[in-house]
Amino acid sequence: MAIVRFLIKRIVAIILTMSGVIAVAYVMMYYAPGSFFSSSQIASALGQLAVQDPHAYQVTLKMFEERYGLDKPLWEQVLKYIWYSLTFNFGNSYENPNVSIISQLKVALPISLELAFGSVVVALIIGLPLGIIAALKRNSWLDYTLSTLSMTGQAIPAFVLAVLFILLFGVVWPGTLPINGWGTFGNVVLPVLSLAAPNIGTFARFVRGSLIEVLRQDYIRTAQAKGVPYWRMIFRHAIRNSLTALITVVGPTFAFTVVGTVWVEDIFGIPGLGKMLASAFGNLDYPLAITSVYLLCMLVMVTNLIVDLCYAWLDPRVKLE
Amino acid sequence: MADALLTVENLAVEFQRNRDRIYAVNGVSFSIAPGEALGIVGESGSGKSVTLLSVLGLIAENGRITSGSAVFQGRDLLKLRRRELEEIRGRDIGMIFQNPMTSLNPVMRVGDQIMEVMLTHHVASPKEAYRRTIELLEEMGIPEPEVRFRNYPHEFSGGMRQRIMIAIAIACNPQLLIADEPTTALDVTVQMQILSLLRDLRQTKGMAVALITHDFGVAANFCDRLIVMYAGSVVEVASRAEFIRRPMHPYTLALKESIIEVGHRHREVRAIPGMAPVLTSPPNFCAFADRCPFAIDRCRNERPQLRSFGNGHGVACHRAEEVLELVH
Amino acid sequence: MAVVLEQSPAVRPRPQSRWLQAWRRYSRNYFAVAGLIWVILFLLTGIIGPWIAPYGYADTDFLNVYQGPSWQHIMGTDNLGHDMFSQILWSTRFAIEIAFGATLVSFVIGVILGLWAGLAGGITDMLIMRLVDFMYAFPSYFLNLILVVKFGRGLLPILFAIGITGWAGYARLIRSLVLSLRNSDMVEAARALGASPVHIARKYVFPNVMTNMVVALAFGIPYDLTAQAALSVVGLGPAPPMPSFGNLVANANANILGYPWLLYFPAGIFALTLLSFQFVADGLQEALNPKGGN
Amino acid sequence: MSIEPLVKATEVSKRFHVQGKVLRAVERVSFELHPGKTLGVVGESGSGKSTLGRVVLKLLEADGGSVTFEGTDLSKVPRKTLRQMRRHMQMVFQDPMASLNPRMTVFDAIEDGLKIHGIGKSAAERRMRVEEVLERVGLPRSAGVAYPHELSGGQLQRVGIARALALRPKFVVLDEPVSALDVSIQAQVIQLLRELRDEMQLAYMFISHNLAVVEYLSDEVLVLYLGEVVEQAPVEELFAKPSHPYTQALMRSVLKVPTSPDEVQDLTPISGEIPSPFAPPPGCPFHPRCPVAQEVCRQKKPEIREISPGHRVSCHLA
Repeated sequence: MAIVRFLIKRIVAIILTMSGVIAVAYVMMYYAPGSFFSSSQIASALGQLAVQDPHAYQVTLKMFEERYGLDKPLWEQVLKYIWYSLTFNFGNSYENPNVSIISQLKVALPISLELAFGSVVVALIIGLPLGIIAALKRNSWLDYTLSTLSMTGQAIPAFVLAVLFILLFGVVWPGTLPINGWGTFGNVVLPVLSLAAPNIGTFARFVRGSLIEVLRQDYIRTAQAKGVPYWRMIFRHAIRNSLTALITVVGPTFAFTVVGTVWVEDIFGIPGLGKMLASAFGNLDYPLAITSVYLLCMLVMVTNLIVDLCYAWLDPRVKLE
Repeated sequence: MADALLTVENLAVEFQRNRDRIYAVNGVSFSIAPGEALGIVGESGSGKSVTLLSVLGLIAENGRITSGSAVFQGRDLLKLRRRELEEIRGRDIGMIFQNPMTSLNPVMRVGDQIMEVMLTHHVASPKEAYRRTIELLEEMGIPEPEVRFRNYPHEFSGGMRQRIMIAIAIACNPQLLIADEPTTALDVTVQMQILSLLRDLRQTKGMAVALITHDFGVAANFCDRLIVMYAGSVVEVASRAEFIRRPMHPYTLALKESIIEVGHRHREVRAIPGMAPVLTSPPNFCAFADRCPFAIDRCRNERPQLRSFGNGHGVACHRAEEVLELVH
Repeated sequence: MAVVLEQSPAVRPRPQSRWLQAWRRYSRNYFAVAGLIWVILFLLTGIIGPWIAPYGYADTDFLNVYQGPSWQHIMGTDNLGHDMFSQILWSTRFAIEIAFGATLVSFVIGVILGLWAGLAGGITDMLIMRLVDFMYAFPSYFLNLILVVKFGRGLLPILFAIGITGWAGYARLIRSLVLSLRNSDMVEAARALGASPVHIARKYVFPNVMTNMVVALAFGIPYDLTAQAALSVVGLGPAPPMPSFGNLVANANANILGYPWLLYFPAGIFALTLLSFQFVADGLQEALNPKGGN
Repeated sequence: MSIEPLVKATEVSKRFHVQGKVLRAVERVSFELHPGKTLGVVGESGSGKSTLGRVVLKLLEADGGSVTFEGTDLSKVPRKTLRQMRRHMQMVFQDPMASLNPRMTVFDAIEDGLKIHGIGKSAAERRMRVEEVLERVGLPRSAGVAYPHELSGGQLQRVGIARALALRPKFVVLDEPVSALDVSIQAQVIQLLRELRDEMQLAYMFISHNLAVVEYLSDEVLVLYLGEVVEQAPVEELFAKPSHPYTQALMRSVLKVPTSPDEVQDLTPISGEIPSPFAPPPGCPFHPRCPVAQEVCRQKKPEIREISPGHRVSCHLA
């Protein structure tokens, strides 16, 4: 079966790439200056210890290094991390040594995925019709307005929008929508909208472009020559063909949006993955940082795989290679 | 002609290109009789495709029909609303196009594309449509129709795709088939296959065919009657016999002279100097005058009208009589 | 004469250069022109800003913290009494340095690797393209974070962190352009003429790739501006007291409920700048795209 | 002829490897070409005729056989020398628009060849030469300032011809030079090509799917089918006595404008289409479409043989 062979090939490629990503990330963090102790919040506490009891300080450091295997040769550490990651056993973080990273992830990851997924869905629901209308009314004032709006959405980063929302709903209309925290439906609205706005622009512009391109194709004229009614022609022949190409944009956008949750979660005080990861980097918490890189990288690759599968399924000309 | 299937009268079409207005079709009149094979011949830019596409409302957005009528079965197609025109397209008038490689929807099974036209016009139930599609594929000479029904266009050769286009065009048994350069993109051996298939269909179904082509050889061997177009105007209309025996318009004559054919090796080929114009103002002159050896001042100042010379032979040339005398 | 005999070149005036034609197309797009004006203003501000700034970026005025806009501080002051107007002027300077610097770094790496992959083909191409895939999969933002945390929050580290993570797109673009040109009739015709590879690259490939490069660069700059601001939001922008739009927005966010004007000016100017760059890039794309010509 | 041919191809083959499959684009083609003569190459799409033209000019590397130009084996020539030799062997392409640099004026495009080969001592001398060749191909001197997109198809093809001829080559490969042009323009260009050939004693390899123009211009004709020569003969002989069923089918497929009513042709097609070049049929590649095919055609591949002096056919039954 072609598809089985394709999947095996791709999964092997994913594993190899993931190993490479982890190795690169780890080596970079290892060799570059700075460490957990110089940057974390406990640095000052440790500094005091070093002054008061140098011996105890050394013992503490050594215990810490042994505990996390930092005393081993670099290649061994790298291999260990690769193995850990591929078996989804990420160990514990430095910052929070009593809670496994996995259990932290179980709370945080769904929140971020929910935000990203929600925003992509919202962006599709709004962006698709906008793009279609712009394409069908191309070069009209409506098209210019929609296109300019889309471009505006695309250009303004989610975090700027998030701050603007906070201003709006915190200062101008306080109390209408919650601007901080997580748990209720209200908490979802603003972060999802901030994340969705750039995606709305991206989708609308892409759909407009590809639909205009499709409408120029000969087979559209064939459909018209067959007497297929206008709207059926638009939906059955034109939109179907332009959406096939949209898949290749939705996938990467989703992955990108997951990364984008980092800022938005920070701003809205949402206990998602992004917040957790940002602090991991800030503190040079290797296990947590590696895990985050690993997860996002994995997300990108799996999304790409799904995109390729969908594309091959939707477009009979595409062969899984 | 009272019994004509389609009568186009004084049709004019303009296109807007950047700041220029292009006069693509300028007062074209002709008719097609039931069952007739009419060839519309001309070089690129002569308006031959635009003429028929505009009648069916299929020209690009920057095009506009500025005058004329196109009466098909007692109704002026140019006055119909979109919905009414859609009912006629595909059901009463079928169309095939130049490039079979791009004229089929790439993500739809070919069988579904054939069925769609029958279902759109409610001429068959889905079950009947399927049966009929298989029949059509068979008729088109496509082996294993049940299997091929489920294939996508990219799995067919150019010739096969053109056969599928024909199947779509004739699925509802239209009275008129418009074939816009149907063989230009195909190899000569395949061209012969497609033309003979079209001829057979014409004979068995009594369908009229309007064949748009730049190839005089194709038109003269396939069609009963020919229309020669130049710069958006009909310059000559003639039956095949008349066209062969007594071509009259200087453009037709020059073009026939300039075609290189097998056996011309030892003959001088007389190319027409210059090239066909793109009209950016309405032609109140003869558009061929600048390339015409017979041109006089009148040709540059007055537009020649199509005049009848008997046997349905019409020529739009001020000096047709003199040309006739000089040449024949 | 009424007939236009597909105007013979004999009577045609010397045609305009393609750049002039592109400019004419560009100038018809009002948004692009407006964007260009803003971008030029932004660049000028970046150049002369530090000289016209009424205060230094590190100057604090603890007696006047959280001031609303006034004649003394036309855009107000923040929690440490920094003059917002001066902060914005300095931010502009840093934003330009980082965005142009980082884009240049990405661009140079991307062009070299893309050209190399496209021209060499075979195993080299394969390896470089795997590297490109790798860069695409690696969340570049996190690579930025690692690099910035490790090398510090100065101007150059940030510039390079953004620069070396952003080259994959350029490499992929250049490679595909080179490949499509390599197989084009035009290059084959040049080969048939007897042109050497260097000659082909210089006179046939480069001029046809250049417009695409210009457009890619134009889109790259707002992207890198965003990337830089994004680092600030999670506290990894330029180290204080150095101001940046990201820092200003992040700082404003922390004080938003009481002092919203801290947000108006930096966020507004930053958003407008990004939008302007986007309009410029979009306008360039349409103006330089050969399809737009005919 | 005893004199040395200008171009000589011996058993030239070219294969492409596409996704693990082998495509035999050109199989063992041989010919000789003398100055002032034209070799016509006829075939339908996928017959390998364009590939043959490129292999002969060594724009593509041959996989087998050899091509010599003025006695020099092109496969043994170092790249730099080959580039210098290109001055003498030029090419005109099917799509003149695609083969010209959209960012170079007509003048620059033609002058570029002169610059590459160091022809003309000064800019003024090159200018003179460019203008001379422009006029020779029927374009006004002032056409030099135009960009390709400002010209019509016929004018562009004249530019393509001018570019090749500015170098005063001895051999020109013409790859479907008129098939993209309108009928009335085709005749102009063909006539120009014939005049130039006779004037400059050029050797042409004229590639086309159009039998009529091939007959008009050629001295010898190669008929290709799926990369193989099915028939090769002097032009008059070939058109008088086409001996391969494929050649016959091709000739029957040409629709002429009748000069009298009884000349109207009956539309009798041959069956089938050109098979995929990736999977050519066993035996004679034409047998699935051949009206006279017999058992031997299905089993055994025919060898090309001479049936009369200079007339070679690859058919068991010829």
